[in-house]
Amino acid sequence: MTIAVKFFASLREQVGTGEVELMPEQARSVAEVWSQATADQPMPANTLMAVNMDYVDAAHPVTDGDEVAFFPPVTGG
Amino acid sequence: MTIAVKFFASLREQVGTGEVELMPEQARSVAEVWSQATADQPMPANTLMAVNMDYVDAAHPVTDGDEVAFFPPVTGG
Amino acid sequence: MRIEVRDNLFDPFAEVSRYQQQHLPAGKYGATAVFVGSMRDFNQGDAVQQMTLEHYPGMTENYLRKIGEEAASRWDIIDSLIIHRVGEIRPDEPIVVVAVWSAHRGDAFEASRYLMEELKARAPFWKKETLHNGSRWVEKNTPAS
Amino acid sequence: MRIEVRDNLFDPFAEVSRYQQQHLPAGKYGATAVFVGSMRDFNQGDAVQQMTLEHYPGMTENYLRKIGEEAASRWDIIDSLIIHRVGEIRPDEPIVVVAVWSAHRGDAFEASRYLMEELKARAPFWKKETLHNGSRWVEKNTPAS
Repeated sequence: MTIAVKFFASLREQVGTGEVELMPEQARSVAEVWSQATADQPMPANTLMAVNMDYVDAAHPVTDGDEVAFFPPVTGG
Repeated sequence: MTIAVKFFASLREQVGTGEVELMPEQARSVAEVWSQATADQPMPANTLMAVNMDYVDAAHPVTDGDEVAFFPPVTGG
Repeated sequence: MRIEVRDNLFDPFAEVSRYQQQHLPAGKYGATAVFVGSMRDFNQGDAVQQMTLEHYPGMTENYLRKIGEEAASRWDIIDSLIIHRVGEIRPDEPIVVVAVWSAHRGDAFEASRYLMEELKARAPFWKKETLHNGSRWVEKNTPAS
Repeated sequence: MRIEVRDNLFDPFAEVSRYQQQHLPAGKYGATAVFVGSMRDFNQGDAVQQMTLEHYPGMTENYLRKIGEEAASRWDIIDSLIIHRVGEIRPDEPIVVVAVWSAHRGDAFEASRYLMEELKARAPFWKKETLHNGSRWVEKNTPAS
Protein backbone atom coordinates (compact mmCIF):
# COMPACT_ATOMS: atom_id res chain seq x y z
CA MET A 1 0.00 0.00 0.00
CA THR A 2 0.94 3.64 -0.08
CA ILE A 3 0.34 6.92 1.71
CA ALA A 4 -2.02 9.18 -0.27
CA VAL A 5 -1.12 12.86 0.05
CA LYS A 6 -3.56 15.62 -0.89
CA PHE A 7 -3.21 19.37 -1.23
CA PHE A 8 -6.14 21.77 -1.43
CA ALA A 9 -6.88 25.33 -2.54
CA SER A 10 -3.92 27.76 -2.50
CA LEU A 11 -1.58 25.02 -1.23
CA ARG A 12 -2.49 22.83 -4.17
CA GLU A 13 -1.57 25.66 -6.54
CA GLN A 14 1.60 26.46 -4.60
CA VAL A 15 2.82 22.86 -4.43
CA GLY A 16 1.80 22.35 -8.05
CA THR A 17 -0.20 19.16 -7.57
CA GLY A 18 -3.39 18.04 -5.87
CA GLU A 19 -2.36 14.51 -5.03
CA VAL A 20 0.79 12.42 -4.76
CA GLU A 21 1.58 9.01 -3.33
CA LEU A 22 4.43 8.07 -1.04
CA MET A 23 5.76 4.69 -0.07
CA PRO A 24 5.15 4.05 3.64
CA GLU A 25 8.88 3.85 4.40
CA GLN A 26 9.36 7.43 3.11
CA ALA A 27 7.64 9.18 6.04
CA ARG A 28 6.73 8.37 9.62
CA SER A 29 5.07 11.68 10.53
CA VAL A 30 2.90 14.29 8.87
CA ALA A 31 5.86 16.68 8.84
CA GLU A 32 7.93 14.09 6.98
CA VAL A 33 5.09 13.52 4.52
CA TRP A 34 5.14 17.24 3.72
CA SER A 35 8.91 17.27 3.18
CA GLN A 36 8.90 14.20 0.95
CA ALA A 37 5.83 15.22 -1.05
CA THR A 38 6.92 18.82 -1.66
CA ALA A 39 10.66 18.27 -2.13
CA ASP A 40 11.35 20.19 1.09
CA GLN A 41 9.35 23.31 0.27
CA PRO A 42 8.82 25.45 3.38
CA MET A 43 5.39 24.86 4.94
CA PRO A 44 3.31 28.03 5.31
CA ALA A 45 2.78 28.84 8.99
CA ASN A 46 -1.00 28.57 8.92
CA THR A 47 -1.14 25.21 7.10
CA LEU A 48 -3.76 22.79 8.40
CA MET A 49 -3.18 19.04 8.35
CA ALA A 50 -5.45 16.02 8.44
CA VAL A 51 -4.85 12.29 8.62
CA ASN A 52 -7.74 10.14 7.41
CA MET A 53 -9.94 13.25 7.39
CA ASP A 54 -9.33 14.29 11.01
CA TYR A 55 -7.33 17.34 12.01
CA VAL A 56 -3.89 16.51 13.44
CA ASP A 57 -0.61 18.33 14.10
CA ALA A 58 2.67 17.95 12.22
CA ALA A 59 4.05 15.43 14.71
CA HIS A 60 1.18 12.99 14.13
CA PRO A 61 2.44 9.56 12.97
CA VAL A 62 1.43 8.17 9.58
CA THR A 63 1.21 4.55 8.58
CA ASP A 64 0.64 2.51 5.47
CA GLY A 65 -2.72 3.25 3.86
CA ASP A 66 -3.19 6.65 5.50
CA GLU A 67 -4.59 9.64 3.62
CA VAL A 68 -2.71 12.80 4.59
CA ALA A 69 -4.01 16.24 3.58
CA PHE A 70 -2.57 19.76 3.70
CA PHE A 71 -4.62 22.91 3.23
CA PRO A 72 -4.85 26.60 4.14
CA PRO A 73 -7.30 28.04 6.72
CA VAL A 74 -10.86 27.12 5.77
CA THR A 75 -13.19 29.80 4.40
CA GLY A 76 -16.61 28.22 3.88
CA GLY A 77 -20.01 29.39 5.00
CA MET B 1 -63.88 64.66 25.05
CA THR B 2 -63.40 61.60 27.20
CA ILE B 3 -60.77 59.16 28.41
CA ALA B 4 -61.01 55.83 26.60
CA VAL B 5 -60.17 52.87 28.83
CA LYS B 6 -59.34 49.44 27.41
CA PHE B 7 -58.83 46.05 29.01
CA PHE B 8 -57.24 43.10 27.26
CA ALA B 9 -57.05 39.33 27.60
CA SER B 10 -57.58 37.90 31.12
CA LEU B 11 -58.07 41.42 32.55
CA ARG B 12 -60.86 42.06 30.07
CA GLU B 13 -62.60 38.89 31.23
CA GLN B 14 -61.97 39.68 34.89
CA VAL B 15 -63.21 43.28 34.69
CA GLY B 16 -66.10 42.14 32.53
CA THR B 17 -65.69 44.67 29.73
CA GLY B 18 -63.19 45.49 27.00
CA GLU B 19 -63.74 49.22 26.85
CA VAL B 20 -65.28 51.98 28.95
CA GLU B 21 -65.20 55.76 28.80
CA LEU B 22 -64.51 58.15 31.64
CA MET B 23 -65.04 61.88 31.85
CA PRO B 24 -61.70 63.67 32.17
CA GLU B 25 -62.57 65.05 35.61
CA GLN B 26 -63.00 61.51 36.98
CA ALA B 27 -59.30 60.61 36.95
CA ARG B 28 -55.95 62.39 36.89
CA SER B 29 -53.68 59.34 36.94
CA VAL B 30 -53.63 55.85 35.50
CA ALA B 31 -54.25 54.46 39.00
CA GLU B 32 -57.35 56.61 39.32
CA VAL B 33 -58.53 55.48 35.88
CA TRP B 34 -58.32 51.88 37.06
CA SER B 35 -60.30 52.60 40.24
CA GLN B 36 -63.01 54.53 38.43
CA ALA B 37 -63.31 52.12 35.52
CA THR B 38 -63.38 48.93 37.62
CA ALA B 39 -65.43 50.21 40.60
CA ASP B 40 -62.37 49.83 42.83
CA GLN B 41 -61.53 46.23 41.99
CA PRO B 42 -58.04 45.33 43.23
CA MET B 43 -55.46 45.59 40.46
CA PRO B 44 -53.50 42.34 39.90
CA ALA B 45 -49.84 42.83 40.81
CA ASN B 46 -48.46 42.10 37.35
CA THR B 47 -50.85 44.42 35.45
CA LEU B 48 -49.26 46.38 32.62
CA MET B 49 -50.47 49.89 31.74
CA ALA B 50 -50.25 52.04 28.63
CA VAL B 51 -51.27 55.60 27.85
CA ASN B 52 -51.70 56.34 24.17
CA MET B 53 -50.07 53.01 23.35
CA ASP B 54 -46.88 53.57 25.34
CA TYR B 55 -46.00 51.71 28.52
CA VAL B 56 -46.34 53.85 31.67
CA ASP B 57 -46.60 53.28 35.42
CA ALA B 58 -49.65 53.76 37.62
CA ALA B 59 -48.64 57.29 38.65
CA HIS B 60 -48.63 58.51 35.06
CA PRO B 61 -51.00 61.47 34.53
CA VAL B 62 -53.94 61.23 32.16
CA THR B 63 -55.65 64.03 30.31
CA ASP B 64 -58.67 64.57 28.14
CA GLY B 65 -58.57 62.48 24.98
CA ASP B 66 -56.09 59.92 26.31
CA GLU B 67 -56.42 56.22 25.64
CA VAL B 68 -55.53 54.19 28.74
CA ALA B 69 -55.06 50.43 28.57
CA PHE B 70 -54.63 47.68 31.16
CA PHE B 71 -53.45 44.19 30.37
CA PRO B 72 -51.62 41.15 31.81
CA PRO B 73 -48.02 40.19 30.96
CA VAL B 74 -47.67 39.76 27.20
CA THR B 75 -47.26 36.27 25.74
CA GLY B 76 -46.75 36.63 21.99
CA GLY B 77 -44.09 35.16 19.74
CA MET C 1 -38.48 47.13 7.32
CA ARG C 2 -41.91 45.56 7.16
CA ILE C 3 -44.15 44.89 10.17
CA GLU C 4 -47.35 42.91 9.75
CA VAL C 5 -50.04 41.53 12.01
CA ARG C 6 -52.10 38.89 10.19
CA ASP C 7 -55.27 37.07 11.06
CA ASN C 8 -54.81 34.30 8.51
CA LEU C 9 -52.43 31.40 7.96
CA PHE C 10 -49.14 32.25 6.23
CA ASP C 11 -46.10 30.33 4.99
CA PRO C 12 -43.14 31.91 6.80
CA PHE C 13 -40.44 30.69 4.43
CA ALA C 14 -42.38 31.74 1.33
CA GLU C 15 -42.94 35.17 2.93
CA VAL C 16 -39.25 35.63 3.69
CA SER C 17 -38.29 34.48 0.21
CA ARG C 18 -40.79 36.82 -1.45
CA TYR C 19 -39.81 39.80 0.68
CA GLN C 20 -36.15 39.16 -0.12
CA GLN C 21 -36.78 39.03 -3.86
CA GLN C 22 -38.89 42.17 -3.82
CA HIS C 23 -36.97 44.36 -1.39
CA LEU C 24 -33.37 43.29 -0.90
CA PRO C 25 -30.58 44.60 -3.14
CA ALA C 26 -29.05 41.59 -4.92
CA GLY C 27 -25.49 40.80 -3.88
CA LYS C 28 -25.40 43.19 -0.90
CA TYR C 29 -26.50 40.93 1.93
CA GLY C 30 -24.26 38.04 2.93
CA ALA C 31 -26.28 36.89 5.93
CA THR C 32 -29.96 36.21 6.52
CA ALA C 33 -31.14 35.07 9.94
CA VAL C 34 -34.72 33.84 10.24
CA PHE C 35 -36.67 32.70 13.25
CA VAL C 36 -40.08 31.04 13.11
CA GLY C 37 -42.20 30.46 16.18
CA SER C 38 -44.84 27.74 15.67
CA MET C 39 -47.70 26.45 17.71
CA ARG C 40 -46.95 23.28 19.62
CA ASP C 41 -49.68 20.76 20.43
CA PHE C 42 -48.59 20.62 24.06
CA ASN C 43 -47.71 23.14 26.77
CA GLN C 44 -46.95 22.71 30.45
CA GLY C 45 -47.70 19.01 30.14
CA ASP C 46 -51.14 19.43 28.57
CA ALA C 47 -52.36 18.72 25.05
CA VAL C 48 -53.42 21.97 23.37
CA GLN C 49 -56.09 21.75 20.68
CA GLN C 50 -56.24 25.35 19.57
CA MET C 51 -54.99 28.77 20.54
CA THR C 52 -56.46 32.25 20.29
CA LEU C 53 -54.04 35.14 19.95
CA GLU C 54 -55.37 38.50 21.06
CA HIS C 55 -53.51 41.75 20.46
CA TYR C 56 -53.83 45.49 21.03
CA PRO C 57 -54.32 46.92 17.52
CA GLY C 58 -52.16 49.98 17.04
CA MET C 59 -49.92 49.50 20.06
CA THR C 60 -48.77 46.12 18.75
CA GLU C 61 -47.65 47.56 15.42
CA ASN C 62 -46.07 50.56 17.18
CA TYR C 63 -43.98 48.32 19.39
CA LEU C 64 -42.97 45.95 16.62
CA ARG C 65 -41.79 48.98 14.64
CA LYS C 66 -40.02 50.43 17.66
CA ILE C 67 -38.23 47.14 18.29
CA GLY C 68 -37.27 46.94 14.60
CA GLU C 69 -35.86 50.46 14.72
CA GLU C 70 -33.91 49.67 17.88
CA ALA C 71 -32.35 46.64 16.18
CA ALA C 72 -31.47 48.75 13.13
CA SER C 73 -29.75 51.31 15.34
CA ARG C 74 -27.77 48.72 17.31
CA TRP C 75 -26.60 46.44 14.50
CA ASP C 76 -25.50 46.94 10.94
CA ILE C 77 -28.52 45.50 9.17
CA ILE C 78 -29.88 46.04 5.67
CA ASP C 79 -33.53 45.17 6.20
CA SER C 80 -35.88 43.25 8.46
CA LEU C 81 -39.31 41.64 8.38
CA ILE C 82 -41.69 40.72 11.20
CA ILE C 83 -45.01 38.96 10.65
CA HIS C 84 -47.13 37.94 13.64
CA ARG C 85 -50.34 35.97 13.56
CA VAL C 86 -53.46 36.80 15.59
CA GLY C 87 -56.85 35.11 15.96
CA GLU C 88 -57.47 31.38 16.04
CA ILE C 89 -54.46 29.16 15.47
CA ARG C 90 -54.09 25.40 15.26
CA PRO C 91 -51.12 23.23 16.23
CA ASP C 92 -48.17 23.29 13.80
CA GLU C 93 -49.19 26.66 12.33
CA PRO C 94 -46.66 29.48 12.39
CA ILE C 95 -47.21 32.24 14.95
CA VAL C 96 -44.36 34.58 14.15
CA VAL C 97 -41.56 34.99 11.64
CA VAL C 98 -38.65 37.37 12.07
CA ALA C 99 -36.01 37.86 9.37
CA VAL C 100 -32.93 40.06 9.33
CA TRP C 101 -30.64 40.70 6.37
CA SER C 102 -27.10 42.00 6.90
CA ALA C 103 -23.72 42.07 5.20
CA HIS C 104 -22.32 39.99 8.09
CA ARG C 105 -23.57 37.04 10.10
CA GLY C 106 -22.89 38.44 13.57
CA ASP C 107 -25.25 41.35 13.01
CA ALA C 108 -27.94 39.14 11.45
CA PHE C 109 -27.83 36.56 14.26
CA GLU C 110 -27.80 39.09 17.07
CA ALA C 111 -30.45 41.38 15.62
CA SER C 112 -32.85 38.50 14.94
CA ARG C 113 -32.44 37.26 18.49
CA TYR C 114 -33.01 40.77 19.82
CA LEU C 115 -36.19 41.17 17.76
CA MET C 116 -37.62 37.94 19.13
CA GLU C 117 -36.71 38.58 22.77
CA GLU C 118 -38.05 42.13 22.69
CA LEU C 119 -41.18 41.06 20.82
CA LYS C 120 -41.88 38.45 23.49
CA ALA C 121 -41.17 40.92 26.29
CA ARG C 122 -42.95 44.03 25.02
CA ALA C 123 -45.32 43.50 22.08
CA PRO C 124 -48.92 43.32 23.36
CA PHE C 125 -50.09 39.86 22.32
CA TRP C 126 -51.82 37.33 24.58
CA LYS C 127 -52.31 33.61 24.07
CA LYS C 128 -55.31 31.64 25.24
CA GLU C 129 -55.06 27.88 24.95
CA THR C 130 -57.99 25.55 24.34
CA LEU C 131 -57.53 22.25 26.17
CA HIS C 132 -59.87 19.24 26.08
CA ASN C 133 -61.53 20.43 29.29
CA GLY C 134 -61.68 24.18 28.82
CA SER C 135 -59.38 27.08 28.09
CA ARG C 136 -56.70 29.06 29.91
CA TRP C 137 -54.65 32.20 29.36
CA VAL C 138 -50.93 31.64 29.06
CA GLU C 139 -49.62 33.56 32.05
CA LYS C 140 -46.10 34.28 30.97
CA ASN C 141 -43.63 33.48 28.26
CA THR C 142 -40.81 31.02 28.66
CA PRO C 143 -37.46 32.66 29.44
CA ALA C 144 -34.92 33.22 26.68
CA SER C 145 -32.99 30.02 27.34
CA MET D 1 -30.21 15.49 10.72
CA ARG D 2 -29.37 15.97 7.07
CA ILE D 3 -25.99 17.11 5.73
CA GLU D 4 -25.57 17.95 2.06
CA VAL D 5 -22.84 19.33 -0.16
CA ARG D 6 -24.29 20.51 -3.48
CA ASP D 7 -22.71 21.67 -6.70
CA ASN D 8 -25.85 23.32 -8.07
CA LEU D 9 -28.03 26.31 -7.20
CA PHE D 10 -30.64 25.73 -4.50
CA ASP D 11 -33.44 27.75 -2.91
CA PRO D 12 -32.62 27.75 0.83
CA PHE D 13 -36.11 28.63 2.06
CA ALA D 14 -37.79 26.07 -0.18
CA GLU D 15 -35.30 23.45 1.07
CA VAL D 16 -36.00 24.25 4.72
CA SER D 17 -39.74 24.24 4.12
CA ARG D 18 -39.62 20.90 2.28
CA TYR D 19 -37.38 19.27 4.88
CA GLN D 20 -39.71 20.47 7.62
CA GLN D 21 -42.78 19.04 5.92
CA GLN D 22 -41.11 15.72 5.24
CA HIS D 23 -39.19 15.14 8.46
CA LEU D 24 -40.47 17.17 11.38
CA PRO D 25 -43.23 15.88 13.67
CA ALA D 26 -46.16 18.31 13.37
CA GLY D 27 -46.88 20.28 16.52
CA LYS D 28 -43.70 19.26 18.37
CA TYR D 29 -41.32 22.06 17.39
CA GLY D 30 -42.07 25.59 18.58
CA ALA D 31 -38.90 27.21 17.27
CA THR D 32 -37.07 27.10 13.95
CA ALA D 33 -33.87 29.09 13.50
CA VAL D 34 -32.49 29.40 9.98
CA PHE D 35 -29.33 31.05 8.73
CA VAL D 36 -28.51 31.61 5.07
CA GLY D 37 -25.10 32.76 3.88
CA SER D 38 -25.19 34.32 0.42
CA MET D 39 -22.54 35.51 -2.00
CA ARG D 40 -21.98 39.25 -1.92
CA ASP D 41 -20.81 41.11 -5.01
CA PHE D 42 -18.08 42.86 -3.02
CA ASN D 43 -15.40 41.82 -0.51
CA GLN D 44 -12.55 43.77 1.08
CA GLY D 45 -13.50 46.77 -1.04
CA ASP D 46 -13.39 44.95 -4.38
CA ALA D 47 -16.18 43.98 -6.76
CA VAL D 48 -16.42 40.19 -7.00
CA GLN D 49 -17.78 38.71 -10.22
CA GLN D 50 -17.80 35.05 -9.33
CA MET D 51 -16.59 32.66 -6.71
CA THR D 52 -15.34 29.09 -6.80
CA LEU D 53 -15.86 26.98 -3.71
CA GLU D 54 -13.51 24.04 -3.31
CA HIS D 55 -13.94 21.38 -0.65
CA TYR D 56 -12.39 18.16 0.62
CA PRO D 57 -14.93 15.49 -0.31
CA GLY D 58 -15.45 13.11 2.57
CA MET D 59 -13.79 15.21 5.25
CA THR D 60 -16.26 18.04 4.63
CA GLU D 61 -19.27 15.81 5.16
CA ASN D 62 -17.61 14.15 8.18
CA TYR D 63 -17.07 17.50 9.86
CA LEU D 64 -20.53 18.84 9.06
CA ARG D 65 -21.96 15.71 10.63
CA LYS D 66 -19.64 15.96 13.62
CA ILE D 67 -20.64 19.60 14.17
CA GLY D 68 -24.31 18.67 13.85
CA GLU D 69 -23.89 15.90 16.42
CA GLU D 70 -22.09 18.25 18.79
CA ALA D 71 -24.98 20.74 18.54
CA ALA D 72 -27.49 17.94 19.20
CA SER D 73 -25.60 16.91 22.31
CA ARG D 74 -25.30 20.45 23.68
CA TRP D 75 -28.81 21.74 23.03
CA ASP D 76 -32.27 20.25 23.15
CA ILE D 77 -32.98 20.14 19.42
CA ILE D 78 -35.38 18.02 17.41
CA ASP D 79 -33.68 18.07 14.02
CA SER D 80 -31.22 20.04 11.90
CA LEU D 81 -30.32 20.58 8.27
CA ILE D 82 -27.10 21.85 6.68
CA ILE D 83 -26.72 22.38 2.93
CA HIS D 84 -23.48 23.89 1.57
CA ARG D 85 -22.77 24.79 -2.02
CA VAL D 86 -19.52 24.04 -3.87
CA GLY D 87 -18.29 24.83 -7.39
CA GLU D 88 -18.90 28.04 -9.28
CA ILE D 89 -21.16 30.58 -7.59
CA ARG D 90 -22.44 33.96 -8.72
CA PRO D 91 -23.31 37.00 -6.60
CA ASP D 92 -26.61 36.78 -4.70
CA GLU D 93 -26.66 32.99 -4.80
CA PRO D 94 -26.91 31.10 -1.51
CA ILE D 95 -23.73 29.43 -0.23
CA VAL D 96 -24.99 27.77 2.92
CA VAL D 97 -28.21 27.19 4.80
CA VAL D 98 -28.41 25.93 8.37
CA ALA D 99 -31.73 25.17 10.07
CA VAL D 100 -32.44 23.95 13.58
CA TRP D 101 -35.80 22.86 14.98
CA SER D 102 -36.43 22.79 18.71
CA ALA D 103 -39.26 22.95 21.22
CA HIS D 104 -37.80 26.23 22.55
CA ARG D 105 -36.27 29.29 20.95
CA GLY D 106 -33.13 29.51 23.09
CA ASP D 107 -31.94 26.11 21.92
CA ALA D 108 -32.79 26.82 18.28
CA PHE D 109 -31.01 30.19 18.25
CA GLU D 110 -27.90 28.98 20.04
CA ALA D 111 -27.56 25.72 18.13
CA SER D 112 -27.91 27.45 14.74
CA ARG D 113 -25.26 29.97 15.69
CA TYR D 114 -22.99 27.17 16.88
CA LEU D 115 -23.43 25.26 13.62
CA MET D 116 -22.46 28.30 11.56
CA GLU D 117 -19.45 29.28 13.67
CA GLU D 118 -18.10 25.74 13.78
CA LEU D 119 -18.77 25.23 10.08
CA LYS D 120 -16.78 28.37 9.28
CA ALA D 121 -13.99 27.38 11.66
CA ARG D 122 -13.59 23.69 10.87
CA ALA D 123 -15.36 22.47 7.72
CA PRO D 124 -12.85 22.20 4.85
CA PHE D 125 -14.16 24.64 2.24
CA TRP D 126 -12.12 27.29 0.44
CA LYS D 127 -13.31 30.30 -1.53
CA LYS D 128 -11.58 31.75 -4.57
CA GLU D 129 -12.89 35.07 -5.80
CA THR D 130 -12.85 36.20 -9.42
CA LEU D 131 -12.24 39.96 -9.68
CA HIS D 132 -12.13 42.02 -12.88
CA ASN D 133 -8.35 41.72 -12.97
CA GLY D 134 -7.78 38.15 -11.86
CA SER D 135 -8.60 35.86 -8.97
CA ARG D 136 -7.58 35.42 -5.35
CA TRP D 137 -8.08 32.94 -2.56
CA VAL D 138 -9.96 34.26 0.44
CA GLU D 139 -7.35 33.97 3.18
CA LYS D 140 -9.55 33.82 6.23
CA ASN D 141 -13.13 34.13 7.32
CA THR D 142 -14.51 37.21 9.01
CA PRO D 143 -14.75 36.86 12.80
CA ALA D 144 -18.06 35.98 14.42
CA SER D 145 -19.06 39.56 15.17
